[in-house]
Amino acid sequence: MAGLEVRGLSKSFGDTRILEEISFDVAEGEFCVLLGPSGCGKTTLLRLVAGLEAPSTGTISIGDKRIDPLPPRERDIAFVFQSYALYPHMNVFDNLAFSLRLRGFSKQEIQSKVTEAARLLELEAHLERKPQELSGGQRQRVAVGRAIVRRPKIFLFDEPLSNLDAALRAGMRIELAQLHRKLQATILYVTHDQAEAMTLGEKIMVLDKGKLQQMGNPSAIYHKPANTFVARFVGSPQMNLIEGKLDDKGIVFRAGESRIDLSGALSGHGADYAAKDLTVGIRPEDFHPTAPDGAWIRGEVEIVEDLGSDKFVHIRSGHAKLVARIAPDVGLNRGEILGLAAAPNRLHLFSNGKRINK
Amino acid sequence: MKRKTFFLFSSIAIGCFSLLPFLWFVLTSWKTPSEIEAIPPQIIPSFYWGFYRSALEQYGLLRYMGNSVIVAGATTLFTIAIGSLAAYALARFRLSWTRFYLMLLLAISMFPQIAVAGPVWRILNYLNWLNSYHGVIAAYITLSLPMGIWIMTTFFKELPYEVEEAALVDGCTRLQVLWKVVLPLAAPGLFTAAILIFIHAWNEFFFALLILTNPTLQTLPVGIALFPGEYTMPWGEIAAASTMATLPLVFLTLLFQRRIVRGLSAGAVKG
Amino acid sequence: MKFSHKGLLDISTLVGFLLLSCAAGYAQTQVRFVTWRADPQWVWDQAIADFEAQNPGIRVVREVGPHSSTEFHDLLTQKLKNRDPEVDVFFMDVIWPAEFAAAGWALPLERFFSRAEQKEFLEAAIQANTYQGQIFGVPVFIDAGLLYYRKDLLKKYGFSPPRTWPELVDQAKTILEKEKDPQLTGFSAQFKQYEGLVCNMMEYILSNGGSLWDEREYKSTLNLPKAKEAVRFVRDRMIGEISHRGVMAYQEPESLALFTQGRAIFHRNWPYAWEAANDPKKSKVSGRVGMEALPAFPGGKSVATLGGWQLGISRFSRKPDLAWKFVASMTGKESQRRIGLFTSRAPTRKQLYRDPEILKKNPQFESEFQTFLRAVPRPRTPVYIPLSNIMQRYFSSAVVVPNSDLDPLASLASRDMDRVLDLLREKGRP
Amino acid sequence: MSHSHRAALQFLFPSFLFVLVFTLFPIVESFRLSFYRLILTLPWLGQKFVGWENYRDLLTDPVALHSLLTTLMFVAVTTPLEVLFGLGMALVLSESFRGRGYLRAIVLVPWAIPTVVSSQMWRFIFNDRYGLFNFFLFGDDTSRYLAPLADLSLAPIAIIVAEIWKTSSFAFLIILAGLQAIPTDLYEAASMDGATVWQKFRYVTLPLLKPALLLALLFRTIDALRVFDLVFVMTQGGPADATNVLQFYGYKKSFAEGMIGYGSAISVVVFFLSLLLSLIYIRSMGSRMLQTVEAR
Repeated sequence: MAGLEVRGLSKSFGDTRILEEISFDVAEGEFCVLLGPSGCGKTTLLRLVAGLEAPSTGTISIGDKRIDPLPPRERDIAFVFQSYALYPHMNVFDNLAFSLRLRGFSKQEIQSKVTEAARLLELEAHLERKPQELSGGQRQRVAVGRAIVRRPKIFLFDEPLSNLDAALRAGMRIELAQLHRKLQATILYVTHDQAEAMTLGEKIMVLDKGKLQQMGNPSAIYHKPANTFVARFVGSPQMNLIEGKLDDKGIVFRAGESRIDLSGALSGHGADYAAKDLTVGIRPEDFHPTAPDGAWIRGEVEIVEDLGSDKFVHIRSGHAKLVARIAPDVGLNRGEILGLAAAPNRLHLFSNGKRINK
Repeated sequence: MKRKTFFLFSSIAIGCFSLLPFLWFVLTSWKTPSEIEAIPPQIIPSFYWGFYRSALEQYGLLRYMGNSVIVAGATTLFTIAIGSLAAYALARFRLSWTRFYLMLLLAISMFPQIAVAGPVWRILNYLNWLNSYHGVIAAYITLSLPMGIWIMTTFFKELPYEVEEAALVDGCTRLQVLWKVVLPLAAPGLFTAAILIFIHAWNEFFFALLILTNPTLQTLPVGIALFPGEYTMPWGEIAAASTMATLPLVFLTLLFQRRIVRGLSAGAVKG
Repeated sequence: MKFSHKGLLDISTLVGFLLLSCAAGYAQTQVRFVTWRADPQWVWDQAIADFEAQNPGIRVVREVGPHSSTEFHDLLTQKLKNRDPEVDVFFMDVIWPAEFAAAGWALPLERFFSRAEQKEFLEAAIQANTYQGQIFGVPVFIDAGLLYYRKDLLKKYGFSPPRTWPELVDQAKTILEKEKDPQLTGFSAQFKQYEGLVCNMMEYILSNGGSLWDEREYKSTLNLPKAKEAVRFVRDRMIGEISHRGVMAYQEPESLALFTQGRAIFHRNWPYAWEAANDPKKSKVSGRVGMEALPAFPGGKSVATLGGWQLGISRFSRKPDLAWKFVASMTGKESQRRIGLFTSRAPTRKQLYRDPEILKKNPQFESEFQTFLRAVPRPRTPVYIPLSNIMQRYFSSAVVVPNSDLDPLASLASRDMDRVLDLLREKGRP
Repeated sequence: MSHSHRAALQFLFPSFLFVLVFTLFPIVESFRLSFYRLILTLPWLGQKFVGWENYRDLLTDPVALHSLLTTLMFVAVTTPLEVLFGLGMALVLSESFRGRGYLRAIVLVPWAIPTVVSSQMWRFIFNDRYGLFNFFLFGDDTSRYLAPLADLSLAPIAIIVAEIWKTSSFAFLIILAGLQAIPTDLYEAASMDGATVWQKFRYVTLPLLKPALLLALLFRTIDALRVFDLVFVMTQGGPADATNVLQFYGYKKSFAEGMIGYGSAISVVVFFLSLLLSLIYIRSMGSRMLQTVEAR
């Protein structure tokens, strides 16, 4: 087994640039998630790695070997498609055995490898069935099974859970995580679901508009988003982003009626951004209610969402709409005026979309 | 109900229009020689089988049928083989010139045979392929390729592409993808194309007339067209032979009506 | 590049297999004979069996072509254009020897077929096989236009067989008037647009002292008064007054059927019709049929178009001597006798018309003989087919429309014919 | 050359070989030969370059002009009628009633019959003595029997009837497929809006069916231009050339008379005529058709 190394990868269709200068590594045995909204180019990136598309520029290597000139069959990778792409005319066993047969494995080897994969994925009872006789979850397992029988160098997953219903998706997520642990496989996994990315990924790459926005472990992505895109994309409900201006002294941030003291967050760099436009980000769970007087932000309660475990308050402050998580036992009514504040180290500051605080 | 009677009436009219003329010919095949020439015509035949016997024995109908089966069968087989290669490429590679090729195929499918007949004849002559099965089969493959390719391309395009990509990643070459994944999946489409190509080749007359002058190699349409002799007009034998030549086709049509409708309209009217 | 050729290889193997299975092997000493299916079959089988018995080790392979002159012509000329060495001997319609000779497809037979031997055959038939002074075929049987009529009806009204065309029309009109049978028509012949139309029309034109074209000047003569007069007569009187309009779509079988069903008083056809018309199984008028030479126009001479089939030898044959042996056997006295006795065809050897056994079986030969002696072949030229097509077109349009103006049609046809005939003048080749 | 170019080339090559050898090359060759005088039965005249002479002759050849006219007339009469018949049949057979499947199959029978067979069949039906046609029109009154194939004005009609019978079912097929592609909720919506049967046909069916009708019309036009079997079997071009069509005339010139140069000129004219039609066709329908078959 070996890791994946991508350098300067670009892809255009005609005049449309799909991917621009992407470089990254996936270490051996690492579970790497490629996260991004639909249309960001993440599936294209996966297909480039698989060899289903040819890159415009850049190189792809596994270990020390360049694979980008090779046709897919010579790259030793497995691909799990969003639609599963099972062979409809073959039963489960044949679906699993297909790639092994193409590679000329003996009958016994195929039998033992397929049985092993089927056991691992609890498919033994369905080996004789055709794909259309299986449930969505079972098909998904077969698709995964087809990838693992071969023990390829790299596994590529293209939103494999997106066609499952919510309950099944959560279950499969855990199973995939366990599978990864058992197989110690190198995985590149594409999803637009940030929850999936956070639970599965050892490393997350956030992609938008064909560009790599941020790369790091889940905690770094969540707690230190590199730009407003990542900040907004990761986390649910979304991070509150408040646009405003820093005062001449570089201490107080104003946006409408809100006044936020950034001296703690900027820790001395305030002067660099004095009198400039800034964006302040605060995650809903980082707000804490205070008395309306002297609060950073004051707003009128519009909707209270009670999810049982959590309570989210949507407030309007001037033109800005904000969301805050409050303790489930706090009672609030529509129209009430609420004051909010947050710890300085929980603030995310962005200038021109880029993070400026540590 | 007015509407209901209207539909009943028009259905009967359509049925009669389509079936009666041919039925008349079928009835003719069972008439005796004097019944055929009866004036005014006699409708109900006395179910005389003599014309079938003489069509088979004297006019060599079986030989014509055998030739037609060989020619139409081989044409179908080769057109599907060659055409499916092309159709797969056309369905999966979007290149500027593949588009042009599709249009070229469409255009040449419309040329009357006479536009190419002379030189085709000379090419076959040069190859010494006149009066041979392979000569007429080669001409027929050319005739049926455009239609076959268009129909198969339509069917191929409807297949889920990801399954083919999965096969590529699983270790198939393009040709293996075609052979092991696309063709089994497109089997219904191939079958439809095959029926249409077969019927087309079974019925073709112009090139058969040109290429097959040797009666031991001639196909049914040529045989039937040339049944009349210098001093004879064997209507009974012609009717008998026509009935037997048409039966397989009517059978195919009745059996695969849906597929034929779908195949002929493939790509044509959708969208 | 890496690309598996395995699949393609399978396909090409299959192609190869098919091609191989199509190519049949041929044995060595064969005479290949391109013929059509003649009735009755056994006469020909016997002739071939005789030849094979006399020449041990040699096998005659028959390739049976379509039984229609035009289609048979296409089959044969394709083989000959192809210089197909597999063809040794072939049947020729009477109008082809010139074409085959000029194109260099037929072998001149001088060294086999002596003048003395030629004298044994009917002159008209020999003449038809002669082109540029050389002979290219041996006639097997002869055809000539004859007039068939209903003996009973003519007798009933006290007519003797007509000598002139107007007489025929008048007789027919009288009979039709008196018989009052709506099913009955006066005359049945072949007026469809095909080669037979030329044969029919030639008989009228020549018996009026006209001609189709001048073979010396290479000029069409169809627009001369005599020719036009004959055509007009056919249109206005033969068809206009005494025939069913359907004759314009009739070839031999349909026109004969009309006669044998008792629905026509007069009928023009070839000798074969005699037997068919007198066969009680096929004919309602059997025993009531008379036969005569065709009428002429007043002051003209009766003309019968010569038809019939010949045997020729391919110039591309690898064994012309053997081929000649076969031709000689097929046209020998024994074979010719069998033709005279057992087919409804007329033999070409003159002496058979004095053979008592044959005359006993076919008494009509005696009267036919005079017609055969005088029968006129259609002009011999390598461009006969295009000329014939022009004439067919002209005759058909001339007779189909009742009141058309003949002059422009005739001059148009003449112009087209002259264009074709002009080709013969080129390069000093007559 | 990119990978996909190469792969596409390899897959297309076998079919292209056939197209090249048996279609493209022959067209070029016909074009070349049309500038020569080459007569098979007069070999000593050789192959002589004559420039545009064959084409000039063609322009003054009344038979060629007449057969061109006959062909165009044949196309102009048969195709609209076939489409009309096809439309009628498709409208009836798109309703659901018992036995519809059988009736649809029956309608396809004429389409499946070899043209040669249907030609012999109609030749028999139009027989002047014992044909069904006369019996149908005049019953026992044989004195009124017509000879359609011997009549200057009836013979073309006979050919047209035979053609319409044989090919209306093809138009039916195309139009039926078009009808089935119209979503039924449109009719339901039109009913809610208070449309009558006629209004539904006029404002829903007809506009949405236009592509299918156009397609059927064009397909039939192109096919009717190729008419040969019917003429060969039924009339051999007669009487008086009333049914002589271009394809039959070209066949006669090239293959019966051996006039290769002149025959080639006819081929070229026929080629350009059909090319013109197919270009019109491709312009009006091509991109629509491409969409349904082209690569993703």
